[in-house]
Amino acid sequence: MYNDNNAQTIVEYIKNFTRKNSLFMLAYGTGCGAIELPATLTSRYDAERLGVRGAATPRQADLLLITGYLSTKTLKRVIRVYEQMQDPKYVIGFGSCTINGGMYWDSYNTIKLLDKYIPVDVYINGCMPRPESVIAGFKELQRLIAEGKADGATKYKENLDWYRENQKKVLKNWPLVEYNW
Amino acid sequence: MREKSTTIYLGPQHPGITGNMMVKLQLEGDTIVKAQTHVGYLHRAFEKLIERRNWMQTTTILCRFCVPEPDPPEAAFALAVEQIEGREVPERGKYLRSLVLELARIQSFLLWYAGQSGSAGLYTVGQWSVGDRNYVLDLFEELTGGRIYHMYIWPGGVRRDIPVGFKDKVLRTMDYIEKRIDDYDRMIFDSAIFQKRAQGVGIINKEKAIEWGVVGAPLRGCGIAHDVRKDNPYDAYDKLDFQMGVFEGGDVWARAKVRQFEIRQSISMVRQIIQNLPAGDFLNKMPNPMKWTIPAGSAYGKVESVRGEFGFHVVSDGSDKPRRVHARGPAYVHGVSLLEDILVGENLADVSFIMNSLGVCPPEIER
Amino acid sequence: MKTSFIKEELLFQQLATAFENVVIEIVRKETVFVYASKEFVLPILLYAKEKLGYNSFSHLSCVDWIENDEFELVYIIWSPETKINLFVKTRIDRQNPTMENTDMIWRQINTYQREIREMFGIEFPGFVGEKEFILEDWEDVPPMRRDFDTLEYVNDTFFEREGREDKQDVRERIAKRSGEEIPDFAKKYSRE
Amino acid sequence: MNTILFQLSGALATILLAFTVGMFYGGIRRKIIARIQNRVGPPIYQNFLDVIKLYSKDTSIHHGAMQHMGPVFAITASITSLMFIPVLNGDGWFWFKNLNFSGDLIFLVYMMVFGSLGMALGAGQTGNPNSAIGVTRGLSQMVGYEIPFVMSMVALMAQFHTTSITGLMNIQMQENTWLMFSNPFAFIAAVLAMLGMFHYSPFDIVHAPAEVASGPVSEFGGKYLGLMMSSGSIFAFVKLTLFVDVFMGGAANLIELVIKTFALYLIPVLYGVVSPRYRTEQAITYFWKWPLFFGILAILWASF
Repeated sequence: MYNDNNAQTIVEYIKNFTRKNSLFMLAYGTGCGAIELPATLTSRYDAERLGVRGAATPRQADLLLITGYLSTKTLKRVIRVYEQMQDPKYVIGFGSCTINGGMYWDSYNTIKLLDKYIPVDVYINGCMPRPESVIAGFKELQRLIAEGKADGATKYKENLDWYRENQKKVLKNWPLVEYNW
Repeated sequence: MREKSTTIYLGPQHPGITGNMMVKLQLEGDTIVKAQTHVGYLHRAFEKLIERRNWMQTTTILCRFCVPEPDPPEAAFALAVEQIEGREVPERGKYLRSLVLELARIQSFLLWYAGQSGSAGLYTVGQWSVGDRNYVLDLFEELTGGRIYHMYIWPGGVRRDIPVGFKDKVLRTMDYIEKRIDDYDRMIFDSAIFQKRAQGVGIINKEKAIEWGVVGAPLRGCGIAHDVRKDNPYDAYDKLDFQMGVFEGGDVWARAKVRQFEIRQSISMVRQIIQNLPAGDFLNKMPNPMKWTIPAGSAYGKVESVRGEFGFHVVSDGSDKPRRVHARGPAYVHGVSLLEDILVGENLADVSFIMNSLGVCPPEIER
Repeated sequence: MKTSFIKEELLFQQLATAFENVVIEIVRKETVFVYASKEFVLPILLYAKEKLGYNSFSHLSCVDWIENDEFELVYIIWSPETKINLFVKTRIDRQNPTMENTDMIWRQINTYQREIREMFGIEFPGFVGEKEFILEDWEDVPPMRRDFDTLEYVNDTFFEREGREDKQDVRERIAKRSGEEIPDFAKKYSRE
Repeated sequence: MNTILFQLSGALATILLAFTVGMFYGGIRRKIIARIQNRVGPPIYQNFLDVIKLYSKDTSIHHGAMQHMGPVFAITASITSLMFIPVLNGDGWFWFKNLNFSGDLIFLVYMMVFGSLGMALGAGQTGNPNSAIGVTRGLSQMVGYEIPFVMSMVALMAQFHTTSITGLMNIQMQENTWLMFSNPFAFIAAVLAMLGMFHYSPFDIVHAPAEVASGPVSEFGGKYLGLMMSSGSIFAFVKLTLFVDVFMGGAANLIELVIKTFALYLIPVLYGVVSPRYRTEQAITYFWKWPLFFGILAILWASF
């Protein structure tokens, strides 16, 4: 009964359980959606009861929130930050502008489609999403983690060339450093 | 012995930075010898987009100029357009505008409480005030339909009238907020540690304030009485009774005192507006919004936001689209060159503290 | 009711006596425009600041009049005594745009000039400031010029989510799905 | 042979106890803070989830040997000091005796510094300026609080002519009193120094997020951070138990120990919730004012 397979399943289960209940969110407000994050983390909505808390540096973080539109200048920093994070790591795209450009569909300085540049696990729509929908997004991410489906980081490793190609199309004159995992 | 100097990039990913920007600091020990701001991480090319939208469609973009306080840009733009067009605003519309602007000011002050105390390490006040800010946002939600972005102020008035029972709700919320800010003040202003940290830090003297064009609470914290609401009254502010908070010193403490004084003024103003709200129309009917053209001309509309004067330079060439719209937020002055200047000689521990007290808000610098 | 422009008239007189080659226009209450050629801008600003008490600088902005092949620079200054917004407007050539550096009068002009240099490509000789302000690695036409087409740039550079490229009116599809009629007032604003 | 096995299992049990208690205290602290801030807060076992998750994370950062050694130094220091602390007094549970027969106050005072020094070496290797500044701040602040702490300990040693913790505990049992009443000034000085030791607000400038990201641990993620958290929990237990042993007569059983340590733990927690953060030099000035004064008083009290 207690063969290796079962033991592994149990270990996997424990890993996923702790991962889903302890999400360290990187404190990086990339766009205007960051204004709803204080509200999400404070008394009325209190995301800390779900185990979501802030982390100061990318090394410690599991969760990267792209809070809204990404200008190309920020995209560089986001890619670098994302690559500095340690596996397993998750990305939540926050707001309509990460999904399809939103109201900035004709702006020359914002990217329109986030998942061409970094893998996204969960999208939250709305401009801007209310704290309730942010929490719903966290819940959805937790469900994916529990089922072992939040595998954006693996996707990124496997298709690194494709991602790099897309990134280079926007970021000219910018040496993309070697990604070591 | 020569001290070794360190370079620290405060941002763009840094918990201490107020928004998505970067300050490159050169340190000797804990003292800053050179500071350089880098902005542009939030550039969305609003001004370019506005040139491609017609006059009515600009409203969705305008509120996004400044995220923590989205109403002053709308009001400033509306004022500029009304100046060009010569359009009158009904009395009730003026009062409702002032109501929204003051409520926005109150919620922004609450956010400031969180930033100022959080950057000093006192997270409890921040948690309280941001939590209580939700009650003000609830009012917005009921009045305009949106929590953060309202798109409520239109050229010619406001978008809709107040719902039934709204007045009572506003008064009740104001009573609650007034009771709560006493608690915050006891935690912040009575704390010996906060006093020690805030006094004598980030000093702007009077001459520097004029030379650099400082506006808003930082200017009043230098002892210069200037407030757009008093100097060039717009909307209903010439009929409301309020005072400017003017304090001497020019340091973080004086700026904090100004804000502590003004949030109470705002609450009293909201009460006055609710009591004296005139009856009548709230919006001057405008032509078909899709065919709305504005005569050629230019104007500068300015309002007082929490951080200072927020101005819009609007140029129309007579077509259905704006020719050029240029915004000037208070952070445009405070956040770039002034910050570089006053950070020199300060302690690394105070950078975030000073930035919060100046109200540096990157979205309105780069737009 | 006719508005009286007493303090505006006074400013008009003061400026007209001090400068000959400028056009002054009282536009509306508390707003006065001064049209000057570009070498007069610095003297006017200095005069207004030192003699007339216009010590608060509000705004510097640039308008692209591509049909006249000109850039218009607008300096807006304000006086705490008279409360008048004084607009100093000047037009410069669009082909080789240069403008005098004015950041020694008010230090905040520094920021405005950095932005205008980047967004319109106007040079300010003698002006020291970081080259890059908002943009990074920008190789195209300065983006705020009218001849820069942002939509074309977007189509060249960025990806679009599928299903959005047609930018069609989706209201009919939504109406069909929900089984409701499109109300008449909504049909009026149809995109055709 | 049996004694070694016995001692090893005893040591493991002590570590497990310290880890569990420290972790739960951390969880309760988060809960208390959340309640004061009008929130529900995370469950009190949240810190366990965090630590297990951190241990299960990948680590792919290499900055050199010292970076790997830093967290190890920290946890070594915590466990070593734990081994020399008598957990229970008198004929309390014999499992937790460990090495406390030689539990020497002077040795412990030095051992408690060792972890910070190791951490400083590790953080220095990462090359992150935030870490370097955080470490500098931490060491300067340590100079601040170590002096009143050492003075209060010296006062006790002088007063009772022993440097052994067990000796101090025995004196308290024989005289049926607590040292916090025998030498109140030493207790006050030590408690004020303890505020600094815990690195909670107002003395959290070492890892102040608004200034230096998270200070020394900026570059430590995953397993390193897990080690740091475990070490921190064990160390919290060490500090609290030491204070209980020295000033509050130790504890006869585990329940008494938990009650006493928790009461002591509430002081830094509650003080931290309502205080802004001191700057480094302000913190040092603070420690060299009242705590130092009480330390001197304690020594005078002991000598006369």
